[in-house]
Amino acid sequence: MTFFWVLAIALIATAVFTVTQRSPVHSVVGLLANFVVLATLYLTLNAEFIFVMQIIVYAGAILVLFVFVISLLSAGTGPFSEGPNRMPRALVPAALVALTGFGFLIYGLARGPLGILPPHVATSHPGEVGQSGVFGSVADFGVALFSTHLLPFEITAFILMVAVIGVVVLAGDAALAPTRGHHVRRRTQEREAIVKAER
Amino acid sequence: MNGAPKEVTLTIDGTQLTVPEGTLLVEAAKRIKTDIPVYCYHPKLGPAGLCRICLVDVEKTPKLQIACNTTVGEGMVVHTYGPKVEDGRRAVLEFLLLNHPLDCPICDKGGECDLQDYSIAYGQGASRLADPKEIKPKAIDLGPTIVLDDERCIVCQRCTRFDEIITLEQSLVVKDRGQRDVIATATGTPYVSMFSGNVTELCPVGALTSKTYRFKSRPWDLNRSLTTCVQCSAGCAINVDERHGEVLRTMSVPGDDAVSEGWLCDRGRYNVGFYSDPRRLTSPLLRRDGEWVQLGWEDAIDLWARTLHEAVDSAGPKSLAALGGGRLTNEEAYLIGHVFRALGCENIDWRTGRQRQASPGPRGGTYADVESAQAIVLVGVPPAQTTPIMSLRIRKAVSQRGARMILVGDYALPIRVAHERVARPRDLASLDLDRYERIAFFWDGIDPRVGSELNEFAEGLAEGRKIFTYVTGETPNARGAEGMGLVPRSGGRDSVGMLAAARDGNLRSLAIFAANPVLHMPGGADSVRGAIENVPFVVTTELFMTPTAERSTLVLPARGPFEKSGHTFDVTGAVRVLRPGVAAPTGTLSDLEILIALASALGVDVPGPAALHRQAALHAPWVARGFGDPALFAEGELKAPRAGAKATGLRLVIAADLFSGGGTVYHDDRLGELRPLATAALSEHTAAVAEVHDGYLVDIVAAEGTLRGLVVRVAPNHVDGTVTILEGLPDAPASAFEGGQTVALANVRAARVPVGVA
Amino acid sequence: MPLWLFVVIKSALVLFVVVTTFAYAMLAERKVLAWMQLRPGPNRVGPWGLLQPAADAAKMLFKEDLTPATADSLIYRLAPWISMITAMGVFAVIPFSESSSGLWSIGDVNAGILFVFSLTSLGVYGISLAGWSSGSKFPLLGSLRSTAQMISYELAMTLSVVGVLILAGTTSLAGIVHAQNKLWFVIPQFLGFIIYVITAVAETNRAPFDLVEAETELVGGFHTEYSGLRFGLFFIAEYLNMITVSCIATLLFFGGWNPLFGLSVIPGIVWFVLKVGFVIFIYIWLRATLPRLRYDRLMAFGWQVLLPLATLNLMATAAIVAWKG
Amino acid sequence: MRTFIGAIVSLAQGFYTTFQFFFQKKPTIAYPSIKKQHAPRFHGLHELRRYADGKERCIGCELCAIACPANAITVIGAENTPEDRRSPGERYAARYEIDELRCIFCGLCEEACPTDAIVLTPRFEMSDYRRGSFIYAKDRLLVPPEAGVGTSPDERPNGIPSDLGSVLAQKSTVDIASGYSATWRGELLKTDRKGLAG
Repeated sequence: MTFFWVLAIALIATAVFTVTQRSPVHSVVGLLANFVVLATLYLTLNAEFIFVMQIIVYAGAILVLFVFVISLLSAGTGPFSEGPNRMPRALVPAALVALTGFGFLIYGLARGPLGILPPHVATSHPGEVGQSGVFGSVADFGVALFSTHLLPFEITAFILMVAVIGVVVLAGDAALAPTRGHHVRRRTQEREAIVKAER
Repeated sequence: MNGAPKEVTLTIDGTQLTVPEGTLLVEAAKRIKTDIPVYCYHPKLGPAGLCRICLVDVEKTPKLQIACNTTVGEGMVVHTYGPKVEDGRRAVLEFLLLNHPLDCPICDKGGECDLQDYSIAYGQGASRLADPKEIKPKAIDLGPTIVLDDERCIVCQRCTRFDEIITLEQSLVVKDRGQRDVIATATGTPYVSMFSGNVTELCPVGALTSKTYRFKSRPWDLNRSLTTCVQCSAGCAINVDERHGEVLRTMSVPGDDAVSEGWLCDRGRYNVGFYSDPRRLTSPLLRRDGEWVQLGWEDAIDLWARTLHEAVDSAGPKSLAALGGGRLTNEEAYLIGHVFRALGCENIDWRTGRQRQASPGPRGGTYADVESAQAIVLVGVPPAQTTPIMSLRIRKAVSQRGARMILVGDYALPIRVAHERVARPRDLASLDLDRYERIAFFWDGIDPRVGSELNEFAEGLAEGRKIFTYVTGETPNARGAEGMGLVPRSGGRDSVGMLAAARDGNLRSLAIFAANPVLHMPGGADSVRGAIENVPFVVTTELFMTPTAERSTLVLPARGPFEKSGHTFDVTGAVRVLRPGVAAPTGTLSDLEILIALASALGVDVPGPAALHRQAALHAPWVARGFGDPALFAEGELKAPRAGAKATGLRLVIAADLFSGGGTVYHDDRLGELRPLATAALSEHTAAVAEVHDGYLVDIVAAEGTLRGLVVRVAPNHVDGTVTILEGLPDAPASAFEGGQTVALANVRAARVPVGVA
Repeated sequence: MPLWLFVVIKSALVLFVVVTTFAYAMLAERKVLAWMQLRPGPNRVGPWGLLQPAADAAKMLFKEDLTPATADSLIYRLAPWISMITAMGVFAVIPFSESSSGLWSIGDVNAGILFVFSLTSLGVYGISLAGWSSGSKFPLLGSLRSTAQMISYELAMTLSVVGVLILAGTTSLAGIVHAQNKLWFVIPQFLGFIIYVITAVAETNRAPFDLVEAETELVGGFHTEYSGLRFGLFFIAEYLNMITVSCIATLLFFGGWNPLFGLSVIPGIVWFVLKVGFVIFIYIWLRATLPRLRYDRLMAFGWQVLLPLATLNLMATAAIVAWKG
Repeated sequence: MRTFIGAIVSLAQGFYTTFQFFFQKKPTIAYPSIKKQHAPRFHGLHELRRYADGKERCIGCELCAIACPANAITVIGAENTPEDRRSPGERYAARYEIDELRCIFCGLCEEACPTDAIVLTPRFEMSDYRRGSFIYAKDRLLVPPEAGVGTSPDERPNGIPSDLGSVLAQKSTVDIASGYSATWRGELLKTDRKGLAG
């Protein structure tokens, strides 16, 4: 339990660090630490697969793109790091939103049953990891993903595919633009057309 | 001569061209971009026909002709190259090199030497001389600035002709004849001229070299940049040659025909050593309990701004004052007015010396107008000592066009030239000037009463004539300062009034920008010093710890003219551009940067750089025409001369000297002998009467006190019954004295001081 | 002995061994490279240059540590530690030999291979943040390259491993080794092995995929501005990563500690070390032989060749396993 | 397919080559313990020579500096005075500095020198711990007077000064601890750096 509190405090501290930094890269580092702490929290809940996925997908892939884009575009000297501090102005609405959310959370927790684990899944003990039927194991996760939750899984995949295509269309102007060879060809065609017309 | 000049058609190297009759072949060839080698010929000095390197082949003439002294003829066919021409040139070069030492590696000219270049182009590789070369004297000290190497001289006589035709000083001659001819002064005395440096540039070989540049560097080491010289108000274009952050030499700009015509005076040429002087200030200094404390720039500017705010809050804007700007660029001068007027301060003035006016009024003329004048009237200090390049134009007008020269006042001319002299401008009426159509008036801008008399007289003459007026004062950018509004308006005090207010304790803060009033303000050094010491907070921007800076509270290290960019107006009101030619020492800021920092600390908006430059150049036509705001030219009151002391009948004349001053000249070790001694100059007759001789030491006793230890100079051209002392010498401050009063010579000592600079 | 003390002792031991291995892997690399380039290599410090790592370490420790004026000092200091910690963390789950009682590994995680990948995927932060925070051009370019390269090759790497996982039916590293008792997966998964080796070289930024450092074009890339101990941390991290991927290759494709030719008298740990050494030798051999790739070729190769091949390998493996039941 | 196989084959060839070298005998000489005899005209550290009467040969003409492709030489000339006569002519080198870190030892300075003042000696071991100490000024370049008296440098074997020990000995006596500030070019570098930092 002590471990939980340490993690919980670290989690909140890194979250606060993330939103209070002026340099976007510092924010990203804060977020990274936040993800890692969160993943560790999953680990204490014996959800090893979620732990791994949290790190691979969020910390290892998505956040890397953040870093990439930030260093590529602004090299850290973007509008975020200059100008007046906008934190105080956002303080009241942000606090309102946070308090509301917190209220909902408390309400939900108070209403729902505390034993949230499905009855057929037992909590794992040391040495039992990796076996099916144990909470958080890869096997159970795979079964759940490809049987019970197949439709949402596929829909998510479809949505992501649409998003990818959308990104290519939006950002791919340069990629879809005519190449130099294209121009040459066009000029040749035009010249031929002119020659033809003059005849 | 009337009508268009006749045109002549000729062929040079197969190219047909048409040029005016009388054109020299070498000039005609330049039109088709053909360069004919020359040594003795110089476009400004004319042909001499001495060196014969310019041989060309003119068809139907039996022998090769010299291009520099052959005028074009109709149908002439000229070949500037070919075996015949090259044979001729090779022979000429063989003669020139006969006794010329082959010491190019140590010669200062090596790398930019015409003899070297043409030897490579036309010369023959080996010498056929069997006997030893003629040994001639080397490293002869020709004068305070020039060293002569006779072995290298090819006797092209450019230097002697420059001395004879351009400066009219006629001191350099060719001594002896034949193989033993050498360059020397006619009298055997040192070669002293305020234009002496030009002969080193004219010399096509390395015979004449500058003392300040000897063996310092090679031409290919130098980084050259083009800027404007602002040692005086002439506005000559100047090339700055820099190496390792040090200005090693300055060179004239051949294309600068509008102003300098390719000449430079010695002050502009040689007074550049101060840029790298170790005494340069490199950090803001604050005087605290009599000690100088180094200060960071931000702290210094903050302190200044805070003091200004406090002074305005407690004693109102009338307790502030700003002096200076006459040595700054237009941008800087404009910002001084802008920043201090934003505080409500009207006590702003540029007049920190004896000069009280810069604008010549509605009849301002150009450089070209001087040459066309039929009569030239010099009122007060002659331009030679204040704007030397202008005096070259005057000499040109007198010598080449026969203009009549009239001198008003007691000042001496530096050269022997036929002239008349009257005492005051109103006496000019007796001189029958109305028979001339074009008259140029030069005034030193010092005594406003003389100025108004001159104006009156000129107005009376103006009917049907071309009148050109010039104010050739000693302040470099006085016209820029006036044009940018650095004069008191609407109840503000002028510089004299400011000092009076300071003495009365009415000033809380005084800012002095690049000025040295302690040394230059009339009224006496002690009184100016006392006034400045009476102000609780004095800020000075300076390059060196000048007498004024020593008495300030805060001294800010500024940058010199070659270290910044900007615009200035020259003496004719035309815009000149300054560009940085050498890196400023770390820790200094230009006055512009200082003012911008001050403005931002004060919360005053300043125009951006583009607007500032527009502002600096916007007034140009306005100032050039001379139609200034009349309020700008309101004169401050000068004190009336007091009654003389015990008279032995000598009238005191305070003359400017090109090399006077306590700042850049005083801190330039390279200038050496060029810095003037404190002298008392007398005419031959006066000296005889007073029984003193050249080189004696005397004291001058005047009402304000005694000036001790002056060296007597007996010189021509001085008015009998006057004694002339030099203004602006830190060791013998003349600013304590009034010109025109009667003084006595005392304590004559027969201590002979070595003959130096006259 | 309480469990936690046991784990701490084992961790310390593993770290010591691993760091020593790093030191001598470095020496080995210099020696092997030198021999392949007809040079003797380091031979002045100690007999045959064996004390060279100690000399290097001493130099690294006492060298002046510079921080550029334009650097972001927080992240600049943080980045080498990210690299170092992620590189070391991997060894927490690597089993070095048969260990029914968990003796030969610090911890056996059921998602072991996934844990390895998750940590190596964090390693990119060390490099990209180092490059960004140095506040100069070449490091920034190096870090941008590294980010793009790591993301591109990580996909193919993961896919190349999935074939092994399908065959083994587990994500536990020990389980995978057990599955190779009869047949090493390098034979059924030869294509996967080739892809793994290539992508692993790229992931560890080693020649011929060392575009991140690329001395000739980027003067050292992401670590241009680093010196002293911080540079040393990057150096250690690079070699630890190399050892890691060699260990993984051994575990996944070469049967881990399974003996060769049935020589089970020799302990498993020896077999393991020998196999890892062999893979490391291949690494050095690659570096000695191949020139650096051009950046666009590298990216094209990753996306257009390796990724489709890895996908193909995965689908084929899955199909065969499904068909065979 | 053929190109694919070709690629594999050439790849294998490359690996075979490096593997072959792995076992071959290495031609390296163990340098500090075994020193190879260098060529008689080896281009090493510079030396400024003197005439037999002890006067400096260098006249400060800067031709070496302009000939130097690496821009490693800085010369600042000055004038001889009767009281302080350094070289036979009017001019001598007040400062003569070579940045041996920039120098590429091509010997063009030697070629350019009109008085044979600068020569390259066979010395090449000049490593040091400070950059500043690689800027060799006249105190280390100039042959000590006693080495120049009596023998004309031209009469030495191969035109190379035979006695280098004196230069070597001098190195330890010169105060190079101050590094940059000991030399003019070093001073410039220092101020430049200051400029960059400020």
